[in-house]
Amino acid sequence: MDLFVENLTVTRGGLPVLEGLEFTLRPGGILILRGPNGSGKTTLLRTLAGLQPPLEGSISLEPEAIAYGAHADGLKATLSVEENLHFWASVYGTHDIAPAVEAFNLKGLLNRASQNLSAGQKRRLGLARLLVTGRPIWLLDEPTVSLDVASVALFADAVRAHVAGGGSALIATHIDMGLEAGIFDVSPFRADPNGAPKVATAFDTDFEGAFE
Amino acid sequence: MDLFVENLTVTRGGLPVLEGLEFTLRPGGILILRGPNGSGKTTLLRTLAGLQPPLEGSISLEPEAIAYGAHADGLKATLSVEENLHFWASVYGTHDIAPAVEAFNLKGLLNRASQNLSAGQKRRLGLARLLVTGRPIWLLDEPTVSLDVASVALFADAVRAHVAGGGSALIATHIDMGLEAGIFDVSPFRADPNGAPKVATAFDTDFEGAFE
Amino acid sequence: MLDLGKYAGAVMSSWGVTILLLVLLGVITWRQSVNARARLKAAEDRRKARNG
Amino acid sequence: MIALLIRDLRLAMRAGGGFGLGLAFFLIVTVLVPFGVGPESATLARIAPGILWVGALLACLLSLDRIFQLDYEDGTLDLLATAPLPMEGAVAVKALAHWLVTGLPLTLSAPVFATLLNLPGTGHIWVFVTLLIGTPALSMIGAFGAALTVGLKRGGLLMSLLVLPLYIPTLIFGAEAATRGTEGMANATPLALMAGITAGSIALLPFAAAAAIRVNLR
Amino acid sequence: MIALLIRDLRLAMRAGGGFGLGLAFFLIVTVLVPFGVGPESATLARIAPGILWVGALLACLLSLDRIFQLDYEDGTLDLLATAPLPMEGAVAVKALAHWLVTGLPLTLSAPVFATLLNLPGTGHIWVFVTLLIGTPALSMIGAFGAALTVGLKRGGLLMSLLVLPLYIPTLIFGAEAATRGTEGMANATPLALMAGITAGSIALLPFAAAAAIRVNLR
Amino acid sequence: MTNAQRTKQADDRWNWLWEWANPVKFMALSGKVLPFAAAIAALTLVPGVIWGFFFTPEADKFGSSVKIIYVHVPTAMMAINIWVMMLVASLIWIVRRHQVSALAAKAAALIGMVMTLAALFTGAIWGEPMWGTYWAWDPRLTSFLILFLFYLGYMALWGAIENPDTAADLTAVLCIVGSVFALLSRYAVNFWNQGLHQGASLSLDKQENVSDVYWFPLVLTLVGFVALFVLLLLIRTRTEVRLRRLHALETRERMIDA
Ligand code: HEM
Ligand SMILES: Nc1ncnc2c1ncn2[C@@H]1O[C@H](COP(=O)(O)OP(=O)(O)OP(=O)(O)O)[C@@H](O)[C@H]1O
Ligand SMILES: Nc1ncnc2c1ncn2[C@@H]1O[C@H](COP(=O)(O)OP(=O)(O)OP(=O)(O)O)[C@@H](O)[C@H]1O
Ligand SMILES: [Mg+2]
Ligand SMILES: [Mg+2]
Repeated sequence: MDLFVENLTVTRGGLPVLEGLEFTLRPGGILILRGPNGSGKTTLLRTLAGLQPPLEGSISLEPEAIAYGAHADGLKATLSVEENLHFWASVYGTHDIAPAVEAFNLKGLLNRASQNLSAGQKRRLGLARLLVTGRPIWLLDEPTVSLDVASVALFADAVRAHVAGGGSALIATHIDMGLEAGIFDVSPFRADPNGAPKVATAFDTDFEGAFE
Repeated sequence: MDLFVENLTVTRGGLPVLEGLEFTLRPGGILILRGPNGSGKTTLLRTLAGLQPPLEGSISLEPEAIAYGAHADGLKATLSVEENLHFWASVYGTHDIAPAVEAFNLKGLLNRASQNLSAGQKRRLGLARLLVTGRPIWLLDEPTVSLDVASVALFADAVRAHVAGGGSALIATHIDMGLEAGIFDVSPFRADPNGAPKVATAFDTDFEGAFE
Repeated sequence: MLDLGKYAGAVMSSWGVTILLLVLLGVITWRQSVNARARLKAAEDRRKARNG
Repeated sequence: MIALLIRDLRLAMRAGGGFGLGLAFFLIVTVLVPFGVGPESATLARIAPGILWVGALLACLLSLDRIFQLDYEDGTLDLLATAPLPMEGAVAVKALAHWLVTGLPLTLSAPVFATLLNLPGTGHIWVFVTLLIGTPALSMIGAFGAALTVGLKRGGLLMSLLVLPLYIPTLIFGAEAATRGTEGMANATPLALMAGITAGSIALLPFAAAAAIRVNLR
Repeated sequence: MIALLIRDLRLAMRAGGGFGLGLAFFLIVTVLVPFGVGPESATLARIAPGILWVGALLACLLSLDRIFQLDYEDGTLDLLATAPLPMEGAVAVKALAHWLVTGLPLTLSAPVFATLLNLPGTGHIWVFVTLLIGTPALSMIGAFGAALTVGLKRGGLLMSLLVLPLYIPTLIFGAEAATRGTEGMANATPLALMAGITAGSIALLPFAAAAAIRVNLR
Repeated sequence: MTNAQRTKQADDRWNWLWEWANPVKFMALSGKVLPFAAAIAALTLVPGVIWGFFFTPEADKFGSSVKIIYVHVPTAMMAINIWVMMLVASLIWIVRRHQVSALAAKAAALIGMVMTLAALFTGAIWGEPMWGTYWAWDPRLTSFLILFLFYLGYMALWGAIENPDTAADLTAVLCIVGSVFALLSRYAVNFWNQGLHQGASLSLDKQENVSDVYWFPLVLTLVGFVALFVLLLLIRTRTEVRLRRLHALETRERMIDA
């Protein structure tokens, strides 16, 4: 499944953050999203995942093809690793958690309550969730935060296996994970807060003179 | 005022994190605290600030000489910058906020509610609080998080002025701020979770045979 | 068997409730004890295994 | 859906999950009222159905912020919104879980607490029946209120204010049916009306609540 | 100290600060009870002082988690603990602020709500007087409960469970004094006892609450 | 003698006692005491209960319902005394920081709550034939209900806090403050309503010689309940010590894995 993004404008708090975005992500492809803090990467990913509507432009896919990995992992502190994974597996109708456990080396932790995991272990569990979704397109927001070097390698392997199987991934990150991937820098698309907006919101158009 | 730390053991969740710490901080001195994530820097600073008791060892100073700057800034979202600063000034019995406003370039923001500040501006306000405490020893936990280059320079200037006036500072940070400072790496003092603890807590001693 | 007259219901049910509660308490205490022993043993074994 | 239900119930049972706290609160309100109004059993018996209803309602109310707030804070709600589960279904299931954890225990224990308020025997039955029919509406309406305030910090009191007016019809019919039943009068009309409210809430409010959550996630 | 008081009051007045929400809750409880209990004015008048007291108590209770929780979450409490302000003083001041924002408005408005419950004229005065003497104890005891649970996520319901039993003596003496006063009987004893509880709470509980906060910050 | 010496000597005099508060020593000693406690409990409780149930006559006013006294009074007394024990243990924890003391208070709470519940239920069941109602807002009954609430809150607070030392401190403070308010409630409730319940003056032992017939088995069951409490308390405290050790080990494991 191809992901085509055309002339997309995303907003935060009612104001455009990124304007006129264009890119394509094909099966087997990896795209790394770059940009300084506050440039709008999270906003873009949330828009693609269908959590917020775009102001303008088109996204070729329904959110049904997408697995979204956010800053927060959505783990329940009092449930065990196994229970957490099983829950997401049944939500997505998959049910087999073994490959995910394998890929992120969670075997020894299966019965540990997730509140007793270290930050890195929690993150690994959060990423294992992606594998049980069974969805082709991964949208990941800084997936390697608080992972050590060995775990980053595990994650890179998982991404490689995923795209080798015909999936694709769009990853916002500040570090280099050693993946062969295209790079998409959002900085050129930043909306200029001083200039005239390319896309006008209702209270942003010609109010010039209206409030004299 | 000298800060002598001798044979200090600090704990987190009931277990020793750093053991046998020794260092001295004299007036006019700056000490940079280094160590990887989770090594116990925050724990050490909180112990020195008197927020938690040490398991063993001595700290030469009463907490009354110390100004503590934590991860969180303690700002009230609905109060303006000026109100926030004034509050802390009256708590510490100083009352003159002008130098702090000056040092961190907050003049133009005085009437802005702190919820409408950007992350970096918030941080500057949090650091300005240190100046209104009037206390000689600063304990700072990653003070430069989310500051841009210009603001880091402002902060470094403030620290230099503080120590030039006979104060001192202990700063946990991962970046280089260009200060002339001693470096204290906590890594060698990490408690070995596998080995026998140097200082035993009640449930941590040798229980061999107790639970047959 | 003992004839308790018109108070039979009251006597039997209050004794019954008390005994039931105490038995429950005993069972809970016992189960918690067994559980704690097992979990602690597992943890101590893990520790010994680590320390060689 | 079943997975979500099981998860919510499991979470409630685990330490700190809040199972039983609603019940404890109900008990305490029931105990407080006699301290306030005095111990005469005739007075207490008269106001007992009303007090039990108000107590059950408040206990429900105070546990509402657990429905979505924790899931919002730890990011689960974001992930659920992108999962192949209609948000309407998720809301309905979560309201059901809330009812099973709060409303049902309240209903089951109400006859015991009714004893504390010296309610006569027939009253026990009617309090039980009316609560059984009415508490699902309380959970569903509450879930709607919780959905409206899910993005707010410490939104609890505000949510109470939003939800309480919505609870009033259920309360009126429920307490009326219970009081009339206790006094041996006909109470089919208020019962039917309350059942109608419950059915209507369950049929329609999940859509409103799901819409509110989607807006709050944006 | 004064600075802390002014800050807390100012925060309460700002948008989202919660001033008035306690009052609104009080109003709603007072309105709900007639719906639950039925509208006969004789019954209502009898139970009015008790209901007003229970309502005031619940309104107090629901606003308690604002006393320390927000300061804990944004790090202010850490900084206050290292500031040259004894924690005991800070606790007392915050309890005072809570009373000014919640207890005092409740007291002032109670006579108005008493009218809704058909309480006769003398009753208005006694409800007012007893609430005036009693609500400071509610705020102080509540601050203690809030201090115990300040480290917990969503600890509100647990806090209610801890605080409500501690409220019982105040409630009994307060409601008793109000009822007796309304009926024209002597009520000096319960009034004196309630005043004693208020004085004792204010004198001693700040120490316990400060100790609890220090433990929670550890 | 200087003050320091005096404290030192006092310390020495009581050291033998405080040493048992060390978890390892406690486990060793309690392990040995356990069988004896079990034996004493069995030897007093079983005869006492059988005597009370089968071999006591009917009383004038009470009829055969007097037999309820053998479950009602012991549970009621234990309910109060266990709270007092928890208060003492909490004070010891706050003053001397002996871990076992805090854990013993935690272990006792569930027993106390069950005793309170049993006293409430048996009393209510007895009330129906005697006073014609299961429940009246009698001061003694009411203060028991309040005691139940205190147990509930105390246990809920233990359950809600993760760090065991924090939990021990906070529950101890709650127990101490709660005791004061429980006492206040007792007076408040007395003031608020006059009761139906038997006063201690009516206690059966003070009446003529018949009362001995009830009194001896009652004393035996009372002793039996105390022994049962000690037994359960030892088992539960041992469990809590184990769980506390387990917590320490698991925290350590987490530090290793991190
Ligand atoms: C839920 C209801 C009841 C509760 C909570 C309750 C509670 C208590 C308590 C706390 C004691 C004191 C134990 C002590 O410290 O010596 C006690 C003793 C006693 N109760 Fe009850 N009671 C209840 C109902 C009844 C009823 C209905 C009767 C019978 C009419 C009754 C008869 C007695 C007797 C004979 C004693 C022993 C008095 C003495 O020797 O001091 N109780 N009860
Ligand atoms: N709740 C909010 N309301 C209004 N504006 C917001 C809100 N959250 C973020 N913003 C603003 O929206 C812009 C884009 O934020 P976004 O989180 O998308 O950035 P990002 O590229 O993901 O940054 P980072 O690398 O720090 O994660 C920022 O300028 C930020 O200040
Ligand atoms: N609430 C807690 N309970 C138990 N252990 C904790 C808790 N918080 C942190 N820890 C553990 O204590 C250790 C020290 O943490 P600390 O926050 O002092 O590290 P740090 O050096 O400040 O790290 P960072 O650079 O990430 O701020 C870590 O191993 C951490 O896992
Ligand atoms: Mg981001
Ligand atoms: Mg840190």
